[in-house]
Amino acid sequence: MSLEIEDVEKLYKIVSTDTVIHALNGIDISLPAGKTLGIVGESGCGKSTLARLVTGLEAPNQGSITWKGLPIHDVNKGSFSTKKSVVQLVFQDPYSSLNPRQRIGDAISEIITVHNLVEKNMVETRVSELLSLVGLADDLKNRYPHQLSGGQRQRVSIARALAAEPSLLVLDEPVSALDVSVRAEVMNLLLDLRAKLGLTYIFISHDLAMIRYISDLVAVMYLGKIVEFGSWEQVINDPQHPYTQALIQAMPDHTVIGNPESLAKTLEGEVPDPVNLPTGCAFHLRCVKATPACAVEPQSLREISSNHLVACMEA
Amino acid sequence: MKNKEIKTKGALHYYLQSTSGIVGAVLVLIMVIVAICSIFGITPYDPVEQHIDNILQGPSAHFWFGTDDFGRDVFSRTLEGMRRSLTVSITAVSLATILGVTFGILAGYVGKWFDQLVTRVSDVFFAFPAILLALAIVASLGNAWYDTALAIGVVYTPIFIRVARGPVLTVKEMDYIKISRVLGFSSFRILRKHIFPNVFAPIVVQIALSLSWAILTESGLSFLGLGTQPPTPSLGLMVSDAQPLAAFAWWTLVFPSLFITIVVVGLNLVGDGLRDALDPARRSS
Amino acid sequence: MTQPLLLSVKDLGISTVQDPRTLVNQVSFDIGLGEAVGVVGESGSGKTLSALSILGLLPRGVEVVSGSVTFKDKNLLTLNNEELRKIRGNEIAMIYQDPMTALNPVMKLGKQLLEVIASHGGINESSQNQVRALLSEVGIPDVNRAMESYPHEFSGGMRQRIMIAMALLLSPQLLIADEPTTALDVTIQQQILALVSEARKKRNMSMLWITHDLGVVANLVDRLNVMYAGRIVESGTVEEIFRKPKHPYTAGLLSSLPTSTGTNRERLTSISGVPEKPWLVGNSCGFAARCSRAQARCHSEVPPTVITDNSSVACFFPLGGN
Amino acid sequence: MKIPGLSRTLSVLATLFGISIFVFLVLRVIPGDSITGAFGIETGALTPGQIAELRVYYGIDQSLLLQYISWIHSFLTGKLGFAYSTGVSVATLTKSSLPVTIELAIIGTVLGVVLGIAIGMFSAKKPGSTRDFAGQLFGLLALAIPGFVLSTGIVTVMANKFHYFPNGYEYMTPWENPWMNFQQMMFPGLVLGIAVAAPVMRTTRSALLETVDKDFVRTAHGKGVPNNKVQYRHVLRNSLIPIVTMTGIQFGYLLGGAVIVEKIFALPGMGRQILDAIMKREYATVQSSIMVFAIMFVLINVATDVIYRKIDPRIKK
Repeated sequence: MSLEIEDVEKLYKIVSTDTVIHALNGIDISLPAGKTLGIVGESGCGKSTLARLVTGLEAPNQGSITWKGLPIHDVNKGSFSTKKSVVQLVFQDPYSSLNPRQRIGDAISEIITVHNLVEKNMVETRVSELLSLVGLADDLKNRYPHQLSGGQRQRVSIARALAAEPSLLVLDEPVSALDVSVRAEVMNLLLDLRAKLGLTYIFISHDLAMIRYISDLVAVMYLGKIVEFGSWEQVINDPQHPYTQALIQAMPDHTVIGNPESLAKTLEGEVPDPVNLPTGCAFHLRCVKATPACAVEPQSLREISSNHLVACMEA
Repeated sequence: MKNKEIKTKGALHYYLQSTSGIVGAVLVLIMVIVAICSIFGITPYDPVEQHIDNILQGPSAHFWFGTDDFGRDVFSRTLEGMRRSLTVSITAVSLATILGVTFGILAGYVGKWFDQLVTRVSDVFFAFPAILLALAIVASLGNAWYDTALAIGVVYTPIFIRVARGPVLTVKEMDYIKISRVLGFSSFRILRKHIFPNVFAPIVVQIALSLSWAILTESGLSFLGLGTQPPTPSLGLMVSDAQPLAAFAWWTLVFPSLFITIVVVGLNLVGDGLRDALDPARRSS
Repeated sequence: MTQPLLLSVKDLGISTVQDPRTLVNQVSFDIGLGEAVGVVGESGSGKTLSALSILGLLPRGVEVVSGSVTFKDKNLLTLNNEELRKIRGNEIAMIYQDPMTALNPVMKLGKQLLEVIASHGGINESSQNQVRALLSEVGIPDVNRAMESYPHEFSGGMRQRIMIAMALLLSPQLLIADEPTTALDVTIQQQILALVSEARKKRNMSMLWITHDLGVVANLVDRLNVMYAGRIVESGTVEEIFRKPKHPYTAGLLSSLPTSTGTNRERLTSISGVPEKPWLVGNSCGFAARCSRAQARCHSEVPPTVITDNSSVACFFPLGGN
Repeated sequence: MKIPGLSRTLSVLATLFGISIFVFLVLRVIPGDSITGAFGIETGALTPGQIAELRVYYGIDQSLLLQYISWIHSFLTGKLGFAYSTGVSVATLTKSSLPVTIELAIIGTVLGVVLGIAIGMFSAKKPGSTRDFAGQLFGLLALAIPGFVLSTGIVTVMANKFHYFPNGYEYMTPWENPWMNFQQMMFPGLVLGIAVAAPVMRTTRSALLETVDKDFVRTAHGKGVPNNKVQYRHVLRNSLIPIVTMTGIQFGYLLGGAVIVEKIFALPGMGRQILDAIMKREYATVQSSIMVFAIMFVLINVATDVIYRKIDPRIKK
């Protein structure tokens, strides 16, 4: 009863320049049902690609993804009749994730009626139930998305995903576009829903503060690979990979104040072009601990303590 | 049902706020009424009736727009001509809209080889000056009104393919379409409920503009003698016939020209008004 | 405030031109010589508009309706275009939020940089070197190649460095930064923050830093203004604001941030509701509807700004008493 | 590995191939052939034997494929096919008529672009003002008054009121009589120029208004660049891309407009050649002339593309 991602690779061919982007290079993850996996990394690390693969929007070039023993690609095709094993998705941008010409109520009821998830005469009740579940007033049903605030829209997106009665929810940067004061509320909502409905989450973010707050397991990604994997305490309180360490240092921290020295740069350079991946360890060009060997030998995850995996020879 | 009501009401509300939109709508409406009058024969005279005693009379109470060199009533002929222009244009644009939008949306949504094929073929069409292509088609088809309509319709289809395909490509990448796929909706449902309503606006605008171009093309063809044949009146033909007369009978040239210009101006203003009214970005401000 | 004043904004009011809607209301703050001041607020709080109005760069349809902006004994709001132009990019420079769109896509970078010098006194033989020196100061690797390149050939982080070089070219006395790191990755953000901090120290430059992220300014600025619904609700030193916030909004904002130690899976303290639109506030405290301390008068009166020493707060019932 | 411009050339050739098939089919498959064209209603009086002979004479007894191949062959060997009624090769016809149309098109485009950009800039300077209204009114009328109306009006006024009508004389090439040629080209060029100016003006106006609100324009103001330099270096420069696109598209319509203008002003150009051929049902001439038009249009598209790359460094690859 878990999500199994095995040796997944994803390539994108760019026709106009005749090049290939290596978006994901051999991802292995095992996530027990009911747990939350946090995936953190900077833009271009492949975290959103992974979200698309896990929800079956795209197929991997290699490897397999299964949820509760079923290949993910079949999960969403035939599963609505059996009402189980459904994977759903919530995106970052609350503005583009709702059809601007569809009322909120219709957006939610559409899933229920198309897949006959409840009796016909119960649809309205179910929509109200879902709205109250995400903390929205019932009269929002008749509004259009542009009449809602960003936080409200994100709640609607969550309600819509829940309408499909999923057991696995992929959250791709769900609070990044929201105002600070609204963010906390949505995060609290996600915590409550997980407890109430027994959901499994994949929570994708560039913000380690949010990741550490909600995750049981954390995967750190860099250029299409997982460079560190473990429980949240292991990864965030005891990071072993130099990249994870740099990410944590770079986190804006409001508890440390008036200390300009804390701004001293920790990581040189920028993420290399995924079209021409560096040889050896992809991170060696920016790594403070890099040795000549790092430029030659590719690194793969190895267990440095119980269930704490790091892809670095120096760790 | 309720859904639709609110939407049209909203768009109409915004449309009525634009001066040019209102002016355009009034102009077009006048021309449409004029055309309808002609359909029911509510013209002062029979458009082809020759008043031998009244050749080349200036505008008067009897002949509002004067008479031509056969003594035919220019006003009645102009109304009849406007009706022909509108009939041909509306038929042509309907044909182009149905064909173009269907292929455009499918090409954009299905993508891959189908998109390649459709864009290639419409590129080929695009490589022709519209009137030239229509000319060639009319030359080989014949010059009944439906031949002209067919020719113009074929020529304008690629425009609608482009207008529909572009927004589909944009909308297709929106998160709510991806979510619809994850939610297990059928392609047909996604196209009908989520893509079509969001590419509707540019198509409506294009219909107004294409109608105006179609009227210009139709009158251009009949001016060249390749559309409506005499003695049946058409606006282009009337201008053509007026060439040798215009120097001493200005009314034979001015009135049909004025009608073409008014309806084309009107349709363009309607197009501008619709563009503003249907653009959610301009509304929210 | 120990430093002499460089910029003083008094009672600034900004509103839309058509069916006037108040966007910024009675905003006042000072920036001392060499001082770094932060403005924190959520979207729609008016922080960016306040900053843009200083140099007269407000977007179409929005205008200043009241107040003054005094920069070294000149009121910038009353200067004519030419007088203001001479100050822009020269004495006061600005960097923007989105580095991907802030540079002209069809103009070589060298030319865009030299344009600053050309607009203020003209180019001579040393201008090229001046540009090269700044590009290498902000960490652009191959300076000569960069001068001949177009913006699209660079990443977001690199473009923001180039924007910073452009801003620093004529050693301005004041740098206005409008969320320049929001669009960047955290490790790149860190690099940019370090770079600006370093450059500022070197030049003893004053700075106005706009942000929605309290974490970013905690170690960057000396003083902080907190904006809410078009007004400054609290201002003070970074130390005061972070340790002893007086306004309930500031306090709520701080406690809603997840901390870097301790909790996981615990509920965050949150502020319920959504920010009020500045033009709908009327005669009330804009935060009243979301405030747990609000009483009747908060809904019917605008709380005056109470100034004590170095700090101010606009609240009838501030935390820690008056 | 890659030959520069190869894929581009191939796609141009593919488009031309498609066009040739299309033109061929439109004129052949659809009823009405050269025989009915030449003999009109008298076709009915011909005996089956005569018809068969005529079919051989016109080359329409062969299969469509063979007809197509023989047309393309004669097109490519430089003769472009023959006009049946006179026996003159289409190439000979085209040699004298193509320069007329090209000259007309160049005058029209240059006039249209200059006029369109000028009025567009004039309008965009103060959106919503009286001058903007005047500019937009010009755009609208130029769009709405058909070329044949404008031409007829000009001819009427010039010939009858001022007794000035250079086009009444025999057509002169610029080499034979440049002054006469100029006078003959002036009005038709103006009519086409106004038709091109309208959409160019509208595009210029909206492109300028859109660019003014871009971030990099604010950056330029923030640098202290003088306003007129911001307008030219930053705003206009970035607005050129849609303007070039619109001009390229307009060129096609301009070639179409040439048909009408050449007829009214009695210019012996391609448009009139096609029109005459259509009237006489000279399919080979119509086909080949339209092919020549299509090739011109495709070449203009290639030119537009090249200019694009010059203006916008982002599409280098």
